[in-house]
Amino acid sequence: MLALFLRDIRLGLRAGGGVLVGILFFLAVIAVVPFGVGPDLKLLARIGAAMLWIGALLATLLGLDRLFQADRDDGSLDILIMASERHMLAVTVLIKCLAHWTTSVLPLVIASPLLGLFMNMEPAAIGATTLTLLVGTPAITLIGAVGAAVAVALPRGGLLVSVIILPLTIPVLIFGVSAAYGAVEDPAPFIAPFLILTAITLFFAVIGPFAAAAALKSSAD
Amino acid sequence: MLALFLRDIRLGLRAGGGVLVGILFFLAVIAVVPFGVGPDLKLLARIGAAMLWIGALLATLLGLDRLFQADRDDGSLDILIMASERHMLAVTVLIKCLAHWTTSVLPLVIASPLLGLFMNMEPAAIGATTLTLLVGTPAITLIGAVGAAVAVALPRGGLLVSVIILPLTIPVLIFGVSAAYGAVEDPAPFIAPFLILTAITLFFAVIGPFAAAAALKSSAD
Amino acid sequence: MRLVAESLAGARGGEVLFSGLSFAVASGEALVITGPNGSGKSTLLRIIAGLLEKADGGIKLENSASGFDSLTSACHYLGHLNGMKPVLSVEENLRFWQSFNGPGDYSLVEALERVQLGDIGHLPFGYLSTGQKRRASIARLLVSERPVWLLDEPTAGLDKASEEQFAELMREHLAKDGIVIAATHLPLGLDGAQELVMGGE
Amino acid sequence: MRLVAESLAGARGGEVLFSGLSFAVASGEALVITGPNGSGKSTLLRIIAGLLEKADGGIKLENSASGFDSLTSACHYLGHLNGMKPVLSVEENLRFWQSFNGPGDYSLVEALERVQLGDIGHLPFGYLSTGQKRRASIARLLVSERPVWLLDEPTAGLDKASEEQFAELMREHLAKDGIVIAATHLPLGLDGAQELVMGGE
Amino acid sequence: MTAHTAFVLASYGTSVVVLAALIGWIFIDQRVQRRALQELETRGIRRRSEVQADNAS
Amino acid sequence: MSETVSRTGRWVDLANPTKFLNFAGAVLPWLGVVTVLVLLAGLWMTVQAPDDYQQGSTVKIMFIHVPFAWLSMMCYTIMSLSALGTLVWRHPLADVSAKAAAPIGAAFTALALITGSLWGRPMWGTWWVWDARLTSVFVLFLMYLGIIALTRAMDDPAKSARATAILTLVGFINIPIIKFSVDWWNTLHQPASVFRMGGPTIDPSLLWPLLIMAVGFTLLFFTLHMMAMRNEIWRRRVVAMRRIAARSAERRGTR
Ligand code: HEM
Ligand SMILES: Nc1ncnc2c1ncn2[C@@H]1O[C@H](COP(=O)(O)OP(=O)(O)OP(=O)(O)O)[C@@H](O)[C@H]1O
Ligand SMILES: Nc1ncnc2c1ncn2[C@@H]1O[C@H](COP(=O)(O)OP(=O)(O)OP(=O)(O)O)[C@@H](O)[C@H]1O
Ligand SMILES: [Mg+2]
Ligand SMILES: [Mg+2]
Repeated sequence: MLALFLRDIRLGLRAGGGVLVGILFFLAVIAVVPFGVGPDLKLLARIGAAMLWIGALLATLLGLDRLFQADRDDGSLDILIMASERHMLAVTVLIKCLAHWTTSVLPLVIASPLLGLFMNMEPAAIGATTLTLLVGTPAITLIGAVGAAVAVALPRGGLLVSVIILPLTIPVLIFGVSAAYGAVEDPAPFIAPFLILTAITLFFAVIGPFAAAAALKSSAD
Repeated sequence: MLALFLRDIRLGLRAGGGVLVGILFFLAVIAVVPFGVGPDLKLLARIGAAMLWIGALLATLLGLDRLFQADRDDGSLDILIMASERHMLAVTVLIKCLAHWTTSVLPLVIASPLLGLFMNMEPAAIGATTLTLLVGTPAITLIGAVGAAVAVALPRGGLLVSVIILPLTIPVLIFGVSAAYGAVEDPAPFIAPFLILTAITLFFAVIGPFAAAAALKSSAD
Repeated sequence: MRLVAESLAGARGGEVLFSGLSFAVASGEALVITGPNGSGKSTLLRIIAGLLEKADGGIKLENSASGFDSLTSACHYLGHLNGMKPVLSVEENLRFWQSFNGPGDYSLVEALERVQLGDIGHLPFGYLSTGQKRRASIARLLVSERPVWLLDEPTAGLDKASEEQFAELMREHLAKDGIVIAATHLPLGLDGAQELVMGGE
Repeated sequence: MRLVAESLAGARGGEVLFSGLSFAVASGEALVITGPNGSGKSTLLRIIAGLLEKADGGIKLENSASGFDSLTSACHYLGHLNGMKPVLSVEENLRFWQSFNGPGDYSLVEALERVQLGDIGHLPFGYLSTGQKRRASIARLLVSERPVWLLDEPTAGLDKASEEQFAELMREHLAKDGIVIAATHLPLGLDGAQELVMGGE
Repeated sequence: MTAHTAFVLASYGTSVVVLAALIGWIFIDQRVQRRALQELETRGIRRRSEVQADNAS
Repeated sequence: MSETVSRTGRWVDLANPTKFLNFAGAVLPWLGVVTVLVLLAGLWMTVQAPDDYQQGSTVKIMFIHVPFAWLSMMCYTIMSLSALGTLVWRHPLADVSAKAAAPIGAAFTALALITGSLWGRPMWGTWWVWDARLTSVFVLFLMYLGIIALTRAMDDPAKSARATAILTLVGFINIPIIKFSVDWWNTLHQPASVFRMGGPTIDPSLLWPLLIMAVGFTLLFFTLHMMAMRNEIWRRRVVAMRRIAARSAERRGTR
């Protein structure tokens, strides 16, 4: 299992520019928003957390559709599926998601404090947003894995996978953003939405891999 | 050449689920935004143009990296390159970009007025945004094509590609958004950024295919 | 150990390709599947591997060796695709499959030696020639232990010498009480193998 | 028409695979390239096709037929990959290549008939079996006209009957003053072909 | 008041249009499939499952 | 599907597509007639119903808006049950039911959105707000369309069946969110007033037409669903027969 994790990490770093594409896209999102809302720094600070979350959500979608497709195209997927008695397929999926998250999403989370500065956010808000991103983005990857598995047989699933995933990620976004706000604005709570966010991630850490594994198994032909 | 265009259109539609998916994708992206920034209609109207542009950028990037890779993986690319005496390779690239744009981006441009309504934008802003999208998104596809071609040539060059290519798309995004704002907000100009946007697209319509063709030719091995 | 199929049927896209197929292969025996293109050889192998639903009938492994409870878990499947990543080196690829599928009779270095790739294990898999790629994926069968080998046109692209080498590997596997089931158009050099001719309705 | 190579050298990843290779193939003649895995057969074919830079020497087509000015434009290349899209039907794939590469002696329907795929042209290419896929890509050679055919292990995966059929197609092409250059491990059934053995240093 | 009536009429109107389109599509689809089945049957093609068990249609 | 079938109590018989076709052929004419009658009665009662003292004549929109909203959720529930049927019992009709229901559900959801919007303009002064109820219905609409796109994107029904089923089930989370969104978040939208603990709070003069219309549209849904399922079964037969025709022709050619 560690071997699979290492292999996928290596592939992610060596083959694709996944890491940087994500960060740069993220940067593009953050760079464009000020043009929209104008130079009003207060307003920027207010929507900062939301924009970071939306940017991270959209950046995660990049490359997610190839999560299983690449393995299918070179025949590895068959062997991974056949090994499902030694390594439960759901666990295999979970490991692959972890590797994808580590190579493509974690860099975003690490870059987000810097972008928070660009958006003129307060330190507390930046910290809270980074924390919620760290806790919440795995859920997006896990939901995405279901979409990627469902569409694995389609050679160009990019848009379709995103369409399938996006509606399901909305709760993650809602609670992520509201926890981030809760940390700065007084009446709003931080702990409650943060715990719900954690719960969502844990929930999808259980449900996602099983659903994706079922979809993968039925995709073999 | 028409045959190539039709083939790529067909591939895009059949494998990805059709035009509907492009529009759906946009709908999903836009539906996500209010969850992040909250249901404040004024604010939504202000960031509307920026969000539409970001959605379009994402849709263009999704799948663009496979523009030539898919052809390389099944061997078609060799044959396309060998035919470069009958059909100049740069023209082939241009046609492929056109097909990609038509299947993945054009539906978004067509759907954008509807989404503008959802975002509570003014009619003038909606019209301006649609117009800038129509004129500006081809540039993103063309820039991306260069990146995709370089990535095919250097299987481990992914990082390089994103560093070189994505920053180039940011000016497109910025001029696009500021032109869209120029149309509604008074002090900001519309014509100037719009003309620059047009110039960028034309520039890359000439440079992009040649650069991509050169990269592809050297990629064959 | 015996692999037994009883009136097995296979379908593709809703259409039955073969039905009423019965055979039994015991330890140390080989089954060679032949037949024209499109007769369902690959389909049959994928059904045995558990990658495709059978349309009807049954297939099972009797008295299987310890550790291999189900048929699927006892099988190595070598299809048309090699299951290797072009950007990783041959050794990295094999080391991954070894730790994923469990160890076998051969170490990594020995396996590479056996398929004559000893000195190019450090090259990225994508740089190999067709035959070398195929040999590298044959090495995957050696680094993890599985009693049943399912081979789909294993020798496509191999030169004469490698073909002979591979026949030797299969004979060794059979001598260790293994089972080999191979779909092929080319003679494999296995004496005394059962032959199953498909598509001869 | 004559295809002439003079002291040609090919390199892969900075390493010279062969050098000083000279041969000449005239209209109506075939050249069969053999040799062990990794000896550079595919490399040579890709150099002739213009897909790879030669390391040294020269190769050209003399007195070429009208309309085929350069060597590359006179070549059909059939590599290991089929160059077809799995989601499009066989007919759609072939029709695309026909209109992209220009017409040939056979119409689409005739070409499909010649490779015995007449009635499954409407199926998506991805649904075909290995041998059927290979036959479909052989049909690509028929729908557009090119005097020189470069074939890399063309018969891998074909059954006996299709192999014979394909030999017949090659003989026809030669009879029409074409040139066939094929890298292979299997006998192709071409009498009187020149043979070039690689890697025999 | 009249303005309100316009909204009521508009909502009933769109409902009728959308439902009519849905129903129309289903009827057209029905005609197409029936025709195709009849055409195939006159060509004498039978499904294998009509001979054996009927599964997965 | 499951509803129609369990009402007859012979669902084991109907498991077979051929039997289902016969059953549908016998039942559909009657079902159609009853649907038309109930809908006509509902419309007549709608016209007769008094205007609301607060909302004026716009309250008439309720008689279609609310049934459409209910049906949009019911249809997704039926699709989820069918998805279970596909995944757990591998029932051949379950996938047909899910695939046939999706476009109908999408149409009803679109109508709930449109009529709600048309009601919101005079009542709330805006066509659209991004509140929890409205947005979750909008997300439901997106999911219908996503499912339709997925079923159309794969040409092999056997392959798309399980994929779509999994997606449908994962998306079911949205249904409770829609239902309880008015309770969990404060929104502009009306809280439940018909199906709630302690009985309905609507005036009977409005409740009755609403219920009759709801029954009428539900019947309409089942009629259309059954017809669409029949079409789908036929479509699959046509595809299978075309393939067989092609294959047997090929065999003849090869020999
Ligand atoms: C686009 C806008 C709208 C959407 C998407 C929408 C959606 C829904 C949904 C999903 C239900 C069913 C709730 C349930 O069964 O618990 C519902 C019921 C209802 N809606 Fe709307 N609605 C919209 C606008 C409006 C407006 C503007 C009004 C009136 C001012 C309204 C009044 C009602 C009423 C009275 C019910 C019945 C509640 C009950 O008895 O349970 N809706 N709507
Ligand atoms: N994914 C698929 N969907 C539908 N039909 C398929 C699919 N894959 C294969 N088929 C069909 O099933 C039949 C058998 O294919 P299979 O690959 O088993 O043949 P094979 O005996 O291995 O042939 P070959 O010798 O060419 O490898 C072929 O007619 C093919 O068209
Ligand atoms: N892209 C590449 N980069 C570097 N080296 C390569 C590349 N492709 C092939 N090689 C090396 O070049 C050599 C010759 O490869 P080639 O494919 O020409 O062999 P071949 O004669 O066709 O063998 P086979 O019979 O296996 O097809 C091999 O040793 C291979 O490792
Ligand atoms: Mg096969
Ligand atoms: Mg070779």
